[in-house]
Amino acid sequence: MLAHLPVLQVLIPLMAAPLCLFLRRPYLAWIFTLIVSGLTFLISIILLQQVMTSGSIVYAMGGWEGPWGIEYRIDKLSAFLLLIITAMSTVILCAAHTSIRKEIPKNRQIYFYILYLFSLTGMLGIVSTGDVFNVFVFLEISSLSAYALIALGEDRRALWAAYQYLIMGTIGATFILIGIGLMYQMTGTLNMDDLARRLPEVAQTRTVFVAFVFFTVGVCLKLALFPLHLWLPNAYAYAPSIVTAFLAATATKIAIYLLIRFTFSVFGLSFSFTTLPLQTLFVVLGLVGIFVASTAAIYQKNVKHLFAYSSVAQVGYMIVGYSMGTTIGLMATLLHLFNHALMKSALFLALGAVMYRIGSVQLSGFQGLGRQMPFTMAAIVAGGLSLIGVPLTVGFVSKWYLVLASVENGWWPVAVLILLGSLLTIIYIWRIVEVAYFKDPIVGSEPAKEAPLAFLIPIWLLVGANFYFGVDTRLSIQVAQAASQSLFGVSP
Amino acid sequence: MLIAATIAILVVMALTIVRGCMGPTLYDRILAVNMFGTKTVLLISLLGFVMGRPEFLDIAIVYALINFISVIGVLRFSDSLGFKQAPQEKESGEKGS
Amino acid sequence: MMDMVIDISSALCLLLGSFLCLSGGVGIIRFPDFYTRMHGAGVTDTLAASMILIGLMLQNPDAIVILKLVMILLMTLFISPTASHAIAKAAINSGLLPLLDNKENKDGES
Amino acid sequence: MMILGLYNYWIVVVLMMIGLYIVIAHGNLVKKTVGLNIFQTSVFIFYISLGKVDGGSAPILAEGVNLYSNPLPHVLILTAIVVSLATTALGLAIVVRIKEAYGSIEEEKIQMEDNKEC
Amino acid sequence: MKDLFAVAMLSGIYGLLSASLFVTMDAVDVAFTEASVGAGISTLLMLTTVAMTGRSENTVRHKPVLALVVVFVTGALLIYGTLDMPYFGDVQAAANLHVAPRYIQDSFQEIGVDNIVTSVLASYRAFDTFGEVVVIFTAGIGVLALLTFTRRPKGDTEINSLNDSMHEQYLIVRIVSKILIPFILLFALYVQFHGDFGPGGGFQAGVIFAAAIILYAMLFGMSVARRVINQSFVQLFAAVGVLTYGSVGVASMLNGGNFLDYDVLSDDPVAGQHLGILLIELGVGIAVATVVIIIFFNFAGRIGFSKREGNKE
Repeated sequence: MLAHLPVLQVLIPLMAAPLCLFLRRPYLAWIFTLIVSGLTFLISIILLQQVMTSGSIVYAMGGWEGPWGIEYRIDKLSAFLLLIITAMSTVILCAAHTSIRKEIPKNRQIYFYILYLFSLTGMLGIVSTGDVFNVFVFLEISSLSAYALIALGEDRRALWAAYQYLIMGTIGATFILIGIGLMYQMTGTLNMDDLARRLPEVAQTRTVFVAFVFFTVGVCLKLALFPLHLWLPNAYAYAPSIVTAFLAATATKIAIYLLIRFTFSVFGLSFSFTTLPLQTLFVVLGLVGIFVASTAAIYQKNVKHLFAYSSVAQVGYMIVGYSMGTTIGLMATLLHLFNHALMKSALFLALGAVMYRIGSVQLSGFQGLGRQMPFTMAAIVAGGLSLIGVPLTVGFVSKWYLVLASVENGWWPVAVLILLGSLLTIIYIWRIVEVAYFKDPIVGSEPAKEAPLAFLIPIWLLVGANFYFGVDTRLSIQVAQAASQSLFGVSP
Repeated sequence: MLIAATIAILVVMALTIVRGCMGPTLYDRILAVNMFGTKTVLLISLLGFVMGRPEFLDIAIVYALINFISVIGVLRFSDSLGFKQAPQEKESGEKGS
Repeated sequence: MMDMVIDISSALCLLLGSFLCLSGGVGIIRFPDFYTRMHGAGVTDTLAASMILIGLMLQNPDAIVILKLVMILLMTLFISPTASHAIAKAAINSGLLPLLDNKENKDGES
Repeated sequence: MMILGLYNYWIVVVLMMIGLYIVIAHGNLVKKTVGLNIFQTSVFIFYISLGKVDGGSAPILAEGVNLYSNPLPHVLILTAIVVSLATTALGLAIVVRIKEAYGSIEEEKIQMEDNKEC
Repeated sequence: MKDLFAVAMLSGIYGLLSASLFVTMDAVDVAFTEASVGAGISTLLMLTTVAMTGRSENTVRHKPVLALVVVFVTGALLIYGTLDMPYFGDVQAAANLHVAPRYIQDSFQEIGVDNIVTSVLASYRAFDTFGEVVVIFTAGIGVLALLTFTRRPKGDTEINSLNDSMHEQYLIVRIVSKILIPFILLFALYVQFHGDFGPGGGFQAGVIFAAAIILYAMLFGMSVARRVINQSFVQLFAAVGVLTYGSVGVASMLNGGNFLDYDVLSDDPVAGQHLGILLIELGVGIAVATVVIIIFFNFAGRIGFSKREGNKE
């Protein structure tokens, strides 16, 4: 059975989702979903161990070897991503039942769990597969379920946000499809490994260049990179809290993964960074993204909006690290993937708890919450500190490496700008702290109670992880380093 | 001869599209769509012969069916927009069938 | 000899079908109002389709192909008039009236 | 002939761009969805033209036929058509809900309503 | 064009046209699917939506300049990219030389199915097809999640009367359809099991099957159709379809092969492949048919509802 782990990882949530329909009761479906997600988490731990000790695992679907069949290829990078996704999904699911019961009408809850599982499946599938068309299929699974999940939000603006996301996401996916088609046209294969071997022969053609451009633009649409980020804030702000936490922790990471996978493993480093002024373009876009989004975050009245803009800014950091084109830069990006997932899921879960208690996340409603919901607010502050990058938190580790990488490249201005970006983060975090702790509660309003344990446990688990991995950095750094080194080793 | 017939049908299809785009009333358009569908059925059957693999007539059958269904669909939903029929008529209709 | 007869008749059928098709196409463009257009389309459609399909049937000796063609033919014969009928009904119900020449006008002219 | 050998792709590109233009420029959500459909269908045509081989026949084995068109793009597009159907269905479902919630399916009106609430 | 009804219908024509193009380019399976999806189901869904949302469009275009710029840039880029492509129909194109020849040459020995598209779809790239089934199932669940009523709508009778409004004036249509529907269902089954030899297969069969049910529902009223086809039963059946596909894969895993490796399903690999393909096509057919029915019923069930909600605004 151990040999089948790569496919079981995807198959278990996939098969579990239709089974949920038979369960009929939301509570049972929740338990079931939680168990399934936990199982995938276990599998991903085992896979990571296997990959770290014995290298990539290749699994041929249907017994047909690539390039004729579809193969699953799990290397260090994908094992790392699998771990992040399944861990986040499991922790966030702990709070799901409590939150969902409040935010989604009863007869739709079952569907919520099914869609959640499909979304998880899609992401796991994208990460594990070694076939470019399979990427597209699973991308659509995860995005379709994401659209539906967002549209389940209570607010009617959720529908509009979901529709915008659907349009943008589909255009992005179709661009990726065009890119895949052009690549297939030039090489005759869809297998990533095979593509990497055959692309250099035709690397000089205009077709491959255009394929690369289309692919990158498509992924950037999904990634919400700065000028293409317009769908993200609304989608995150109006989705159900659990969905926001899950998507914020995972969705953009998947897009980053795709970008890394394609530029490094498929097109090859030298092609990606020489044919197009990609490096400069991405550094500039990333930095502009950091500043524009952080500034926008400062002016938001809705805290979910605020953190959504902050997500766009964090994507900027990851892109900057990625575009350095060095081992350490990539490592910083991978670390930031991991760390950002930790902090954003903690923050959005805490917001979910606030939503649960006071029914809105407008900043004005936060008055006095510091005393009424001490643990939840403390978690938000802790997450905020991590977002800023205060020492002893995970945020510090990744920013440290990011600065280190830019110094190593001799990009002093970039390093300075990254630090300046952190200052902006301080401002918007401070606004929340100010309202929550230093303003008196609105007179005459019901005092809110502390969030239920179902929220507090996962939130503090995540906050704890924020600090733990901020102090003991061995695990995350070791894996991220190994992954980035292997990517540079593989590429020609 | 097959080619000639194909060309003739293509010309007619073009004419139908013109009517479909011009069509002053909705019903002109429905008519055009319907006619276009039947012409496609013929076109596909002819193409099968032109290409020398006439066993693909299944597609033509599907076209004919789909065409019918979509015409019914158009009529059905344009009706529910219009609320044309008087409710009393319905009873007798149910019996009549 | 037999082959020749079949070939010629098939060609004739196809030609006739194409001609009817074309006339229907001209009809749908040139006729003045919806109902006449419908007449043009509906009447030629059925005959043209049957002519072309019969022409094709004559060309191919394969039993299953002929069977399929017969099925298509039957279906067109079923579906086309039904659809035309339904469209006409819907049109008349919606209050779209045929363009009738005014009696007085006609008298005046003639 | 040099240039004409690519005519097929160019037509497809034009179709794609018409679809894309409708998606971006039209405010009506149903039309946007139609545009998306056209865009995707054109990509399908593009894929299928990749697989066409001159003188080839449909990839179903038959006696006396040696040259077949490339079956792989067909398979991919079968999958992609299903994906586009799924997207269309979901998109239209959201449109229906938007109509119920906002009373309109024009982008401007929805934006206006949203701005009022903010 | 302001009338959205016409837009929806003409998009159906576009579907038919592209399907004809697919036929000329030898992609018969794709043409089959595109005809039933692009011209059939998508158009029907659009029509239902238009029936709910109103058919006139506000013609104000926003940001046409931006759109034009974007469109021109992408278009120019694509054309630029095509310049180095092999010519249309080139036998020597890389795409036709590398992976595909093996499918054409060996698939018959390995799988024993005439239709190469079927064997690639259901065996070599079976996992993609599994993904495809999941995508359509996800869409079905998404539509359900969005469109099921959260509360029992009041005034059920009004909705029913709207739904049953295909009145006696369409007597002829009803009778003809009554004759046709069993034939369509039979044809769907033929397509389902004929996929090995000719164009067709689970997906197409599922769509045709669903189209027959939709025709029935349109002509005889939604409530009658609801009585014939139980909603929650259909949902479970959709799940069964997906699970059938998956369990074929699991079965091959239990028999010692990789996921979806049909060789191990039987003593003889070719027989195993046949069995596997038959079963998964069945799964696809069930899942697709039920999901399309679910989607359509949920759309159509909303017609009366959203009209009243809209009027309230």
